[in-house]
Parts: sequence; structure tokens; C-alpha cells
Amino acid sequence: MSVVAGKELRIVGFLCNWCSYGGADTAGVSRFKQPTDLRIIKVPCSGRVDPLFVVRALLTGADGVLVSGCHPRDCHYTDGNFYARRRLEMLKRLLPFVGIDERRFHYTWVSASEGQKWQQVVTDFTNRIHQLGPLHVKKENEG
Amino acid sequence: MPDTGYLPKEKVKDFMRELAKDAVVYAPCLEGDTVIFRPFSEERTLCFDRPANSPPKSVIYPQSEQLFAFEYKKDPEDHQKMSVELKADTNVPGMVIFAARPCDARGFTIYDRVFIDTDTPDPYYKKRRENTLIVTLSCAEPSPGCFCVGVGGGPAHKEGSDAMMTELEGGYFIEPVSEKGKAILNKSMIEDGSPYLQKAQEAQAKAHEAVKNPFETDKLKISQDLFNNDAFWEEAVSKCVSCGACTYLCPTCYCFNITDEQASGKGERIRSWDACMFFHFTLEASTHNPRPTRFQRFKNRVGHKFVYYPEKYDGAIACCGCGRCIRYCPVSVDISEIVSNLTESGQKQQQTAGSAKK
Amino acid sequence: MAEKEYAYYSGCSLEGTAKEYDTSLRLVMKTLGVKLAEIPDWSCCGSTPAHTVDHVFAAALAARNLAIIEKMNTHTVTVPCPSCLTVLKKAHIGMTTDESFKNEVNALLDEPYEGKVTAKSSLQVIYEDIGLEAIADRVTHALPDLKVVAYYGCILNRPPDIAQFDDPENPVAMDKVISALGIEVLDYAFKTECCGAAFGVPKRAMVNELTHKILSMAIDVGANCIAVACPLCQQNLDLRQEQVNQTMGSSFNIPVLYFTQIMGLAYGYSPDDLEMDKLVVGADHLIRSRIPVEEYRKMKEAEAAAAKKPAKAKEMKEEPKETAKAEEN
Amino acid sequence: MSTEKVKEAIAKILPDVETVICYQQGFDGLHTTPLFIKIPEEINGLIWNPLCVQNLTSYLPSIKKKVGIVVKGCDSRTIVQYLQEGLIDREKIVIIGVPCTGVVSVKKVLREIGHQPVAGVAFDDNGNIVVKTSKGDRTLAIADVCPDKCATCQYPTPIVYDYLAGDPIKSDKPKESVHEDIRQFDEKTLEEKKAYWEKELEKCIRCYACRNACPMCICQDSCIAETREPHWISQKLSLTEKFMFHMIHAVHLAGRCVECGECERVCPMDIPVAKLKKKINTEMKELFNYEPGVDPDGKPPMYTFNVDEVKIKEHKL
Amino acid sequence: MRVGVFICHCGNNIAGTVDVARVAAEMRKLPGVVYATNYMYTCSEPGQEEIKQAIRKEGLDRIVVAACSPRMHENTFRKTIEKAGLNRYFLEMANIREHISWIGEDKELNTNKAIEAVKMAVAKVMNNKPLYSSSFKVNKRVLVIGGGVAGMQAALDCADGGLDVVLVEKSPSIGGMMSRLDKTFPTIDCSICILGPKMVDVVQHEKIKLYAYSEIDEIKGYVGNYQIKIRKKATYVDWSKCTGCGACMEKCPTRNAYDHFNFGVATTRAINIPFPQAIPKKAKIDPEFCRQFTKGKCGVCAKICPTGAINYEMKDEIVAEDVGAIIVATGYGLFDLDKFPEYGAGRYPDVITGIQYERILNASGPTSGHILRPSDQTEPKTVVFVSCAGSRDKSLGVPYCSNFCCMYIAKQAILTKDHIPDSQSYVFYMDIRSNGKGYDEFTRRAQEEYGAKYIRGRVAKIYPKGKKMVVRGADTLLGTQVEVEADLVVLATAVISAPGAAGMAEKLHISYDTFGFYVESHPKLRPVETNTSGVYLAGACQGPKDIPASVGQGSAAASKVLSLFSKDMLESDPAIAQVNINACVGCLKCVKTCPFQAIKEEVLRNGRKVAKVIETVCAGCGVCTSTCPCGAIQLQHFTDNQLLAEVNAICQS
Repeated sequence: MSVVAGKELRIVGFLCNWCSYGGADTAGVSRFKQPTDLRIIKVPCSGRVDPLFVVRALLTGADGVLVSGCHPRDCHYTDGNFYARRRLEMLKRLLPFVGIDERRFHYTWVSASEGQKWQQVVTDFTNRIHQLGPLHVKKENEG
Repeated sequence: MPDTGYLPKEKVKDFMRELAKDAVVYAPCLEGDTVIFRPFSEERTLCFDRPANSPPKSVIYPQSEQLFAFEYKKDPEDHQKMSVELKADTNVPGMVIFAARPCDARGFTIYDRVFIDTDTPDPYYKKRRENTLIVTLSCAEPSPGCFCVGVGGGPAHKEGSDAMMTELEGGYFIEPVSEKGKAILNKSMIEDGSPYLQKAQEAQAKAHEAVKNPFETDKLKISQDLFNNDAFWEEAVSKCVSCGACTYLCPTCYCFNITDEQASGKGERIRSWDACMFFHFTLEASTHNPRPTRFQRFKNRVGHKFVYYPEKYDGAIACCGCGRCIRYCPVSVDISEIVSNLTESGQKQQQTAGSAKK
Repeated sequence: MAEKEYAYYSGCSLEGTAKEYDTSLRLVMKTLGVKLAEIPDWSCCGSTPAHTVDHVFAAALAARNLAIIEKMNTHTVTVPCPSCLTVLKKAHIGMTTDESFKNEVNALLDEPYEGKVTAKSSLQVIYEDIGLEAIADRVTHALPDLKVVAYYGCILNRPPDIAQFDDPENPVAMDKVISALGIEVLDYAFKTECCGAAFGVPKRAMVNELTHKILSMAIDVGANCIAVACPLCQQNLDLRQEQVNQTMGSSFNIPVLYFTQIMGLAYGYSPDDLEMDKLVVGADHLIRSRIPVEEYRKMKEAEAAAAKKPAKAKEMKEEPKETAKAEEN
Repeated sequence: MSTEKVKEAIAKILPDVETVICYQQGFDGLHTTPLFIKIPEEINGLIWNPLCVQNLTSYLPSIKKKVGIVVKGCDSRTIVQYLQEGLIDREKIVIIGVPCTGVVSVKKVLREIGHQPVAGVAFDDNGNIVVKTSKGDRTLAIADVCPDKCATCQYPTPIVYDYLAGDPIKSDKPKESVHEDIRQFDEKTLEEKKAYWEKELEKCIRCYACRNACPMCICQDSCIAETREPHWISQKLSLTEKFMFHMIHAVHLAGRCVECGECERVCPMDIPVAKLKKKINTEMKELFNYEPGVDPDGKPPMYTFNVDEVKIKEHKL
Repeated sequence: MRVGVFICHCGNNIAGTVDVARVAAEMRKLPGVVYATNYMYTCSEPGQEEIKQAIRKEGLDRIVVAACSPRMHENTFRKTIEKAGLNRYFLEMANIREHISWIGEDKELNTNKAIEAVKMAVAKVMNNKPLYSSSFKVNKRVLVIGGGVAGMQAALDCADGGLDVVLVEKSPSIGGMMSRLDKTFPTIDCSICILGPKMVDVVQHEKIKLYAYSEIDEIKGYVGNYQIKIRKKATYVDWSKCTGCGACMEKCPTRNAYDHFNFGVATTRAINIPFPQAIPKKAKIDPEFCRQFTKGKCGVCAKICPTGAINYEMKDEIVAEDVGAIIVATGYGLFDLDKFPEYGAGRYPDVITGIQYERILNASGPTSGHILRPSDQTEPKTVVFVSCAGSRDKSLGVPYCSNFCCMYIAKQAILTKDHIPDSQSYVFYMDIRSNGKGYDEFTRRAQEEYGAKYIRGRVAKIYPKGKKMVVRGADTLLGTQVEVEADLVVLATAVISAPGAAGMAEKLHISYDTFGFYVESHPKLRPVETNTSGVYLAGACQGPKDIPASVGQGSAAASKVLSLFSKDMLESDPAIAQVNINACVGCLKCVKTCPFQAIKEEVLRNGRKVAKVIETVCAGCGVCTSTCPCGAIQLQHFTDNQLLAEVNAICQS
């Protein structure tokens, strides 16, 4: 089992429980159609997202990684997304240095009420990843 | 057929190409400033003038190897029933280790005792070992930190080699050691070696002279008192940072770890090198660690090589004196110095120095 | 202070029917220390029927000019005519936000437009870039008789996402500029009412009615002069007054001046310099009282002294215009 | 000259401290190795020359007793960073600072002399190192064989110290030059950069010398490169896992790397691992105007935030 | 490990676009999964029963339910498995409805995505550990923020239920917007007459501690144990001495102070009591206007005050209160006239807002209940009401309906006719929204009995013409443009969130929508709860609401607090951070980044420093876990290994 060959690419999404996961729910409740590539992992807060999760995903098979949290100042845990913003921005700037297109990693803020924004984010990001095509960082060199 | 051979320098590559016809030929290649054993190919730059940064041990004993792959399978009739399917790939191609140093080759003899000369030989190691021809190149001069003569070896010591080359002005004098080694003399590029025998012997003797024996004796005698004295170790290796450079670069270190990696019901069992210098090496499931400190781990490394292994294998020292652990140590810890301090003569010096302390 | 430089896109009206707008604008800009750089080989902005027929073609007409400007020293162009401005800005915005539109338009052009030009109306340049303080600093003459309402017309500030300047419903830039000259500006509710000019030919009766409303509201609030910033507005309100009077039974005789002409008057240029003779409804009666500011101030001081209000004298010095207004009331 | 001053300073502080960490001659002329002085007699073993490269401060967090330490300008940044992160107690450390005009990269010397065994080393008064080998002497300008960090060194004089052995030196290297190599590398295409790292990291043998020598790698025995709980990476020697390990190292050093270059110096396979961390430092400077190990009152940027981040713009899709 | 997987059809909601049978079949092939089935409504009673039975019969020890969002039913299923004897944290949900069936169109892709989503959940659940709540004591006091009708109702209900209540109101008097209204629809009873007694009840209730003219400075803690800092703003009048006699106000020489209570319809004195029925009825000085502050001399009030209550040196005072729950009733705000340049943007005195007109109508208002227009204090004969002034207008950022304007316009039209029998009212409207009890009848009365002329269309422009205001709009029913010459124009300006609503939400850690209104837990089923436990919403802070709805929510919020406090101990969420002291290296970076100061340093017996989580304070965000370089502090239920299992399930398949 894997993504449907030719139609989908692997996109991993880390969504905070309070805002973005809710935003994705809102989009669903409103039946806002979206591409199907994204696989969502729920985290309590974008501050829980260790940049290394993103690295791990990109190195082991993901073609794109999306992180979404509450809007700055609107974090359920007050400051979580402020830390996330710094860490993820650091990562975004590091990725191209090691040859990974930073466009494969996107972080954004979507609130629980922004179903439409979520639809837009998923659609645009998925389109972007399809434009970039599959990522082949993975190379197994058995020593 | 002559007993020895001679390979003119201009024919070295031809010779390697010839060998590569039915084997993967691993030879020391230059990458930047680093010399690494790589499968020989035309675009690589060969480097024979100094020992490789890492020995060729991974050719026969890979740093990580899949012992087998497994997959959980459900019974299509009864999903409650599950079986595990195992797959082990034991295919090993013919391999040649070319231009390794005598010490590197000698290292494999230390592994052989553990992996082959036992009631339950290790099939993975055995197969690779048997499929590998080792052609060494004797050392013309010592490298920084090396001390093969102190541990029973030498720059032209033949133990572990299938054949040995000795560099002369225009080419390499070749001495077969094993039956496997003899076969290479048949290759078309190899000329009769007998005219070069004397020169080669001279070169080998000269090289032997140049290597220092830090222990000043052929018969190492470790002082048990000192060896079991924690204070000695604490003092001796307080600078050690406990990394694995020494063990991973060592041609005689063979400790390993076995781990399972699994996702979505499939996975593999991996054997990978481990290093006794790591905290996790002896970490127990209970979280207790019998060797929590660096000096305890260092003591184990020296102990394994100079005490425990010799005890088990008729006095054979598990060190080939290649000097890599000294050369590449981040903090220049010198195992030869530590071992000579551990000998009974070294102990005496220590005591005189120690009495001066407060 | 380094001279400010702008590319100057006069457009066709200012070459013809609105020549006086061009003349007065150039004089005012010179006074304000602004250099207007001619755009070599400029062409029609596209504010022709083109935009009702083919958006890409209309944008291409505008973008040709933008592409020329892009090659000039300055990348900011000032445009007196609101019609030209709208078309230029619309092309710019369309091409900088929609990549495929940009490609379509550029396919029609010899030199592609990359999207580096900022277009501003001349009013915006004067109001925002030069500022009220600088405008007031250069006043040489007072115009005590003038009671102005500012008429902005329908497209100077609209649609807001294209114009990106001032308030689309209640613009104030022209009011503030003229106020800064020391001239009385009256609050006027019909600043952006439609004057119907676009239908001047096919629906004359309707246009007369609309124009009538605008003019009568100006009279109602007590104005004796209308300031405009658009060639079409000027033409419609000025030229059509007689027609309105005839059909609607009114008797309007209210001059309609370009705001730049009013500025020119305050900066001491003669009515001839400003080509005031081109007005259909003349403004001579309003200009007669024009007097150098110094003299005007002294006169007012004397008046105040005569009125024996010594306490007020101080304030008068600081704000002579305010006082003048208060006394008139 | 400095050697005598350093010895003097050590003699002075030795009664107050358990041990003084400094340098002694290593197994050959090119190598020095740490010396832990406990009694005055041992002071004679000390050497001080441009081969004293190692950043000794990495021993500090694990030592509980009061110690003295000899540091160069670059090494002192580690101490500053430790202080920022509360990893050491300033009261328990006596710092002997030595102004430094640049050290010698052993790897570069070996490259110059064709990896010959070294018989001996001497330094002349003109900033040269003279290396004796069986094939004769070789004189090299230290400036030509210094580690990259020395070429753009901004802090030749230690930032913190209790005793300064020598006169303070000001840096004559332009500040912009510090991250120039990173900027240049970044200009390569993504494919080039990817190929570069794949080639370099493929050499990694996961000996963790880079990690264990790194003064800021505080996890050491708890490093997630080896744990199963959490189980971030496997023991497989694949490129992916090697890549992952070095990304872990880099990310964990974000905003903390003091650019001592130890990771790169100690790598037995000559992998330029310091580059990854320096890249992040370049970004930390750009994003937060933060430079690790410079200001004892500074706050590592990854452990704090601004509600309004001036330099972080929202990314559009 | 024996995992059971339950795939829900959700009627056709999921089964319509996901092949649920195939998902279940695929799951059966998965190692570890010993049972997988699909069911019509898993959340239904029989659906839950099936899970329980399967747990017993198949010996399941981990459960995955693939259904709707866990935000919807996670708790339901946690309880289900708990009843069957499993730890509630042995449940994982795969959201195959909101995130899959409802958003994807291609059944094959949806089914594949669902299979992967369930695999991820299976991978995670196999890493789940049993977690157990611990209980902690509750402080049974409640803080009510906002003393409008909703806050007052909540405070009274809580107090009557035996709770100690702290009521904080930012203006000098409680009463809120309702105290400004003249009459209330649809009964036309006097607003203050029905509110006044409630206000008195509040101030006299022994269980209610009122802080008027105070604001919330800081909120710390968690459900059951909040620490509040309240800023008592300086009134410059010692309220313990002030008797509310009003002598100061009478003598104050500053007569042009802005009258907040009357929304600027009139002016007031620099020292003032906002309105006659104010509670508390105490004076306060407005330093922006007071001569003592602006010019440095005056002191009239200090001289006149019979009790010597005036204190010009007074400073803000911070007081601390500890409570166990919070009810937020911060009300709403209104659009300013300056939002409407086409209506004069406030330049025309006779164009006013609905709430201003309310004050003009009010007998205790500035005109003593005589309708006089502001410009010349004459009686208007023609009054035009413009509804939706800003509301339902995307371009002004208010796409929503302000809920009660239609009704108060009708009321004001009726009252206008009552006051001035020969007047004529016009109402420009978009739609008449009168969906409450007796509401539609009321708007009809305004038209049929009171002759208000309703014109369906929007107003394009308002401009002065002589003494009249010309209102130009469209009559969309007639399809023409209309102009009405009015004496007075009343704009029903849009209801917006209260000023400072966002800042308050940040202090409370609750979320707010794009417009600043607070977001409830569930729009239908949890309308007064927030996502932060212990914080409840009442009234218009959640969205525009009329009086009965606000009062209803006030009571509802109170009942939530009362039921929360019905237990002496609360259970803590065990999904919090936990330190593995063997791995912890004591770098304490987690202490630095914890947003809740929930981690402290602990010294072990062997002298080693490690981090320690204060269980009751930890909110479970996981910032520490992603800060910790050695993975020693792990947020339970979202550990590195759990998330990595999910990543691996996606990436390594």
C-alpha cells in the first residue's frame, strides 16, 4: 500500500489540535473539496513539531511536509506557535543548504474557523508538490 | 611456475582490471584528502602511498548488514493467524581486497577466531571471508602512531594475507601466502619475481627497522594490579571523549549490536558495529549500566585487546598496531603509551612518578 | 533638497482640450521643485473604447507606455488625467498579480513590461509626496474672494483597489491642498457624484440633469468656484453650464477651474500664464481681489485693530486665514 | 613567550583549583593532547604553541569541582555560551585566556607534506611552522595552514577570562568575511548541494567523534542517535540515516554552535560537518541578529521568541 | 498486541465516498490487527456495544475507530472502551469523515487515503501507553468578566447556587449595553426598569464581590486553580467615602467631557456618575478632561466633596483573586460612523447611530426623553432608519448579520411614532430578520399600526440639503432610486467584537474568530464552553445576541460552572509531559521554553540535576518535548515514538 501511483504524492501534514486540525474539520464539514494526497498527523500544538520530524519525513519518503498551527498570538498554549515559528523558519532556511527544495516544506497558520483557508492551503501546497514532482533524497547505500 | 611474482607499475591497473573480471576489487582510493577502500573503477584515484583512513574491514565485516528481512503474514482464511516470513540474502560476490596493509589483513585473523573457528561459525562472515582474496602491500615506512612490531606484527608480516606486494622502484614484488594467493601469479601481467627477491627482502628489513616498538619487548606482560586499579584508568584517560573513532577504525574491533527495524508489519534484522566506548554498549534494559564512566569503557577496550582476548586465544593480542586509533583520536589518546604504562616495567616508572604527587 | 523627479504622462486630453491643465500643472510642479521627465514616444493609454472590447489589448496599450517608463531614470510616473491613470494602474495591477495575463499582454508588446512602475495621479503626488507644508510654504498671493468646492468626479478615487488613494466616498486630498493655499474650501456632499459626461452625446437630457444637481449643490453650500482634477469633469461642468441653464431654467455662472490653476494663482502666476482664457465661464471676477500675502496680512491686522480686538491680534498673526473666515461669518 | 605567562598563571591559580586543563605534547610533533595539571611539578609538561588546537572547554560541564582552564579567543565563546545556557557555574571556573593569532590545522599540514610521518616540528619568529620529515624540512606559513575559522577570526582575545596571558589583540578580519563561505556555497544549485552532501556524508562511519568532541553536544550519553526510546534513527549504515544524524546534530545546535570547528577537526573521514551548523548560524544572525557565545547575557534564539518577529515573513503558497 | 479496528459508515457520510468494507478488509491483513469490521453508526448505542463485545470476545487491547473527527467523538469512544475495561488512552481515531470522505471526490483515492489513515492510527495505537488521571482540589470560586446583562445573570445564578463570585466590570457601572437602552422589544417594557433590580441584586448579593472600573491584568493557572490579577483603575475618588451625592458633578467647571455612557450624544462633567441608576453609584474623574490634570489647577470637586473622597494622587491598584472557573461575558462593540464616508463619516450631526438614538429616546437620557435632533434641538418629523450599516457587508469586514438591529429599528420606529405622532419613519432594509418569539408580529406592527414605511434596498448616499438630510437609496422592489428628505437619520451600525476582545482571548488562552468573537467548543452542542476547560462564554462576546439569548447563555454558563464545581476534586488530563530521569541531562532548556512554568529543576539524591514536571500546571502542549535534545521529556500520548510511528506509517510504506 502506498500513495496511488501517478495520482498522488506523499504529503505529510502536522496539524495542531486546536486550530488547524479544527480548521481542516471545518473545511470537511463545509464539504470544501481538496486533493487527497495529504496525510494528517494530529499534534497538540505546532510547538510540539520538532523540525526533525519534518527532516525525517522528507528523508524517508515524503515529497512534501506541511505544518499548520494557530495564528501567532492565538495559540491555545499561548506561546507554542511562537517557538514553532522560529524553529520552522530555521529549518526552512537550512533545507536548501543540503539540497532539499524549501518549497517542499511549508508552515502556515490556519484557525479552526478558517475552513476555506485550509482548503486553499491544501490545494495550493498539493499543486506545488505536484509541480516539483517526487523527491528522491532517499538512497539506500548499504555499507 | 615461479614462487614469486613481479608486477610492473604500469601494469597495476591492468592487473586490477583482470581481477575485477570475476570479483569486486576493493582498493584504497583518494576522496579529497581521505583514503577509503572503494570498489575499483576507472574514474577512481588509487592511493597506495599511505594507509587508508579506515581499514578494509567493512568489506568482509560490513558496518551494518541485514541478517534477514521479515514480514508478518496473515492467514487469508483466518486473520487471527499470523506467521512471520523470513528472507536472508546470503549471496556474496567474489571480492578482492587490494593493497591493504599487512596489519589490516592481520586483523581478519583476529575475527576468524571469533566468527569461524568456533562450534557455531557465523555464516555471513564466513562466506564473505571465504570469498575474499586479500592482496596486501607491505609498508615501506611507518605511519604516525603505528606500532605493529610491538604486537607481533611487522610492516611485511604475512599473517592474514593471501599474497603480499612489496613496492620496488619499477614495480611490485609479489609473494603468495596462501593457495588462493598463488593463483594470481598465473595472471598475464605477472612476471617472474625471483630477480627481485633480494631487493624486496632488503626493503622489508629496512622497513622493519624503522618501526618503533613502544613496549621495548616482544613479550608483553600486563600488570594485573595496575589493570584493575580504577585510579590508573581515571588518570590515564580523563581526556577521552568516548567516541567510537578508535573502535570503528580498528581492524580488530568486532563488537556488534543487533537491532530490528520495522514499519507496517515489515522489517529487517540488522547487525551493526557497536563500540565499547559508547554508553549504550552496556546499557541494560533496567537502565542500569555496569560501565557508566568513560574510563571503565576505555579499560574494557584495552582489556579486550591485551588481556581478555589473549586469555581466551592462547595469548593472541587483539591489536594489530595499525595506529589509526592514535592518529584519528580527537584528543590524541595514545593506546601504546597506556599499554606500556600497564606493563610491569611501566608500572615501576609510574610508581616513581606517583610518589612525587601530593 | 534634491529635486524630485517623475515621469510625466500627460495623455491626449492635456495636449488638446485640457491644455490649460497641462500648462498650469507644469508651472505648479516647477514651483514645487518637481521635475517632470518627458516619456519618449508615449502613446495612447488605452482609455479608449478598447477596454470595453478587449482587456488584453487595452492593457497592452497601457503597458507599452509602462514598459517605456520602466527604462527611464525614475520608475514613478505622475498622471494628471484620471482616465489615463486608471487604465495604467489597472494594467499594472493585472500584470503584477496574474502571471498568465502578464504573458498574454507582453506577447503583444515589443518590449515586455516587468511591473516596476508606480503610477500616481498628479494630485496624489502633490498631496502625498510634496505635502501640505511645502504647498503652503510657496504661497505668494491670497485669494480672499474664492469659495471653492472640490469636485473629484467618479474615477479619481475609484475603484478603491485600483486607485489606492484617498477615500472613494469622501475624498479630501484636493480640499486639503486648496485649504493649504489659504483658500476657503466648503464641505460638499457631491464630490464624487456622477456628472454623466460619458453620456454627453447619446443622453444629453440625463447629463443635463446630473450636471444641474452637481452645480446647484455647489451654489447651495455657498461656493463660487468648483475645483476639478479631471479634463472630462472640467469640460462637462464648464462647457455644459449654458446648456443646463437653457434646459433646466437655471442661471449658473460658476467657474470650473483645475486645482492646478488655483494653485498657480496662489503662487503668483498670471491668469494668462495659466491659460484662464480657455474657461467658458470666466473667473476674472474672483481673481480681482488677488493680493500678495504680506499685504493681505497687514490689511487684516489693520482691520482687526480697527475693530478694537487687541486680544485677537495675536491669534490673527498665527492664523490670519482662520480669523478672516470667522469675521466673514 | 606566552608559554611562560601561561605557566605563571597556572602556578598562581593551582592552589585554588582541583585541576587545570591545558595542553601537552602528543604522540608526535604535530599533535598536542590535553594535560590535566594537579600538582605544580606537572606544570613543566605544559606546552603552548599554535598546535594547541583542541577546544578544551568541552570538559567543563562534566567536571563538578573547581577547575582552571586555558582558552583561546574562540574557545572562550564556548564558555560564554555555557553561561547563557546555564550549563556551568562561573564561580567554579578560573579562566586563563591566551590571545591567539591563529592555530595550525594538522590536516592541512599533512596535506602540504603529503601525509609523511613527522619527525619534529618547530616554529620560527616569522609566523611559520617548520615540519621535519624523513624527506627534509618543510616551512609553512601558519596563515596558510590555519583552520578556516582562524582566517575570519573575530575574537582573537578571549571574551571572558580571569587571567590574560599576553596582550589583547584586535581582529583585523572583516566581519562580513565570517559567513562568506556559507554564502558562496549557498549559491550552488540545489542539485549541486545535494550531490555534495551525499558524497561527503556517505563517508560517515557514525563514530560520533564530531558529537563527542562538540562542546555544545550536551546530551552525550543520551543522544537520540543511539536511543530506541525515542527511536529517531536506526543503526543501519544508509545514507538516509547518516544524513539524519547530521541533521539532528545541526538542528540541535541551532543558535548554539560556537563555531569552534571541533566536529570537523576530529572527523576521521574529513567530512566538513561544521558547515551545516555555520549555515544555521548565518541564518540566526540574519533572523535574530544573534551570534552564539559572544554575549554572556544573550539568549539562545531557539529558546525564546518575539511576539512580532521582524525578520520572519509569512510564507505564501 | 491485539488491535481492533472499527470503521464507521456514518450512514452515507463516509460510506458514500469511501469503500469502508475494503478498508476493513485491508486492516484485517495488518499484523497486530486481530479484528476489523465496519458498522453503520459506530457512535450509536449498538455501535458502541459492538466495540465492547469485541473487546471481551476477541480479547482486544488496543482500539482504533475510523469515523468522524476525534474532536467530535474521541471522548465517546474513550468512555466506551473504558467501560469494557481498557485504559481510555488505548484508543486512537482515524478521521476519515471530515478529512477524507467529505473533501475528496474520487472514491478510489478516498479509500486508499482512508486505509493509510487507519494504518497510521494502528501504528500509533501500538505505541500508546495506559495513562491515568490524578485528581486535584478545586477552588470553588468563579470569576465573571463583564457586568452586562449576561455577566450579571451568570454571576447571580452562580451566587444563588452557593458559589463565591468575583465580578469584574471595566466601566464604572455594571449594566452594560442594556442599561443604555430605552425600551426592549418586542414588549416595549422599560429596559432599565427590568435591569435595575437585577443590578441591585448583584451589588447586594453577599456572595458576589464586585470590581467596577477594573480590568483583568493577568490570568494564570488552569481549571480549578486560576490566579487572577485585577487592575482597579484609578477613579481619583475614594469609593469607600463617596456617597454618590453628585455634588461634585454639579459643581465641576468642565462641562465638555465626552460622555461615554451616552455615546457622545451629550457631554458630561470631568467628574461624573455615569447615569442615575449606576451601580455602584460612585463618581470618578476623567483625567483627560479634568482641569486638575490638564491644567494642574482647579480642585473644585475636592473642595466641594462633603466626605473628602477626592484623591488626585490615586494610582491603579492590582489585586489578586484565586478562582476555579471563569465566565467571559465581555459583550460587544459597535461600528463607528467614520466607517461610512458615503453617509458623511460623522460629519453630519443629524446622522446618528442606533444606540445614540436609544439615548435620545430614553427618559433619563440627555434630552429627557424628548426626541430632539442633535443639530438644532428640533423635533424631527421624518426619521430614516438604515439597517445593515456595515453588517452583511464583506467590504467592511462584517459579512455576518448583527442579529438584533431589525428588531430595534422596528422598536425605534414605533417609539418615534409614540413620541411624535405626526412623524413618519422610513426603514431601508435588506431583509427583515425577526425570527424570535413574537418578533415578526412586532415588525409588522411597526409597519401596519405605526405606519413605518419599509423600503427594501440599501442606502447609497446621505447628504445635507438645507436643514434636511437627503437619503438616497434603491428601492429594489420598485426598481427605482429613491430619495427621502429626512430630519434625522439613524444607522443600525454593525455589531462587532468588544474592543480588546483579542487581547482578552490571549489572556484566557481561548480562540476567537476572524471578527474577534470568541469560539465555542462546538457550535451546536457545546455553545457556552470553550476549548480551554474552566472557561465559559456568555452573551455577545461569542457573537451578536439579543437580551433573552444573552440571559439564557449567562444562566447556561453558570450551570456549567455549578456542575463543574459539584465535585470537590477534578481529574487532570494525564496527557502531559513526563521526564525520563535516566535520559535527562539536566540542561533545563525545557524550563526555559515551557509556556506555563510547569517544569522546574530537581536535584536527585546523587546530586544530578534533572527536569521535573509539575503535573497540575502542565497543559500538554509539548513544546518541552520538541525542545529537549535528548528526548528525555516526552509529552504523553504524543511521544516522539508515537509521532514517528505515524511518520513511518506514511513514509515507509
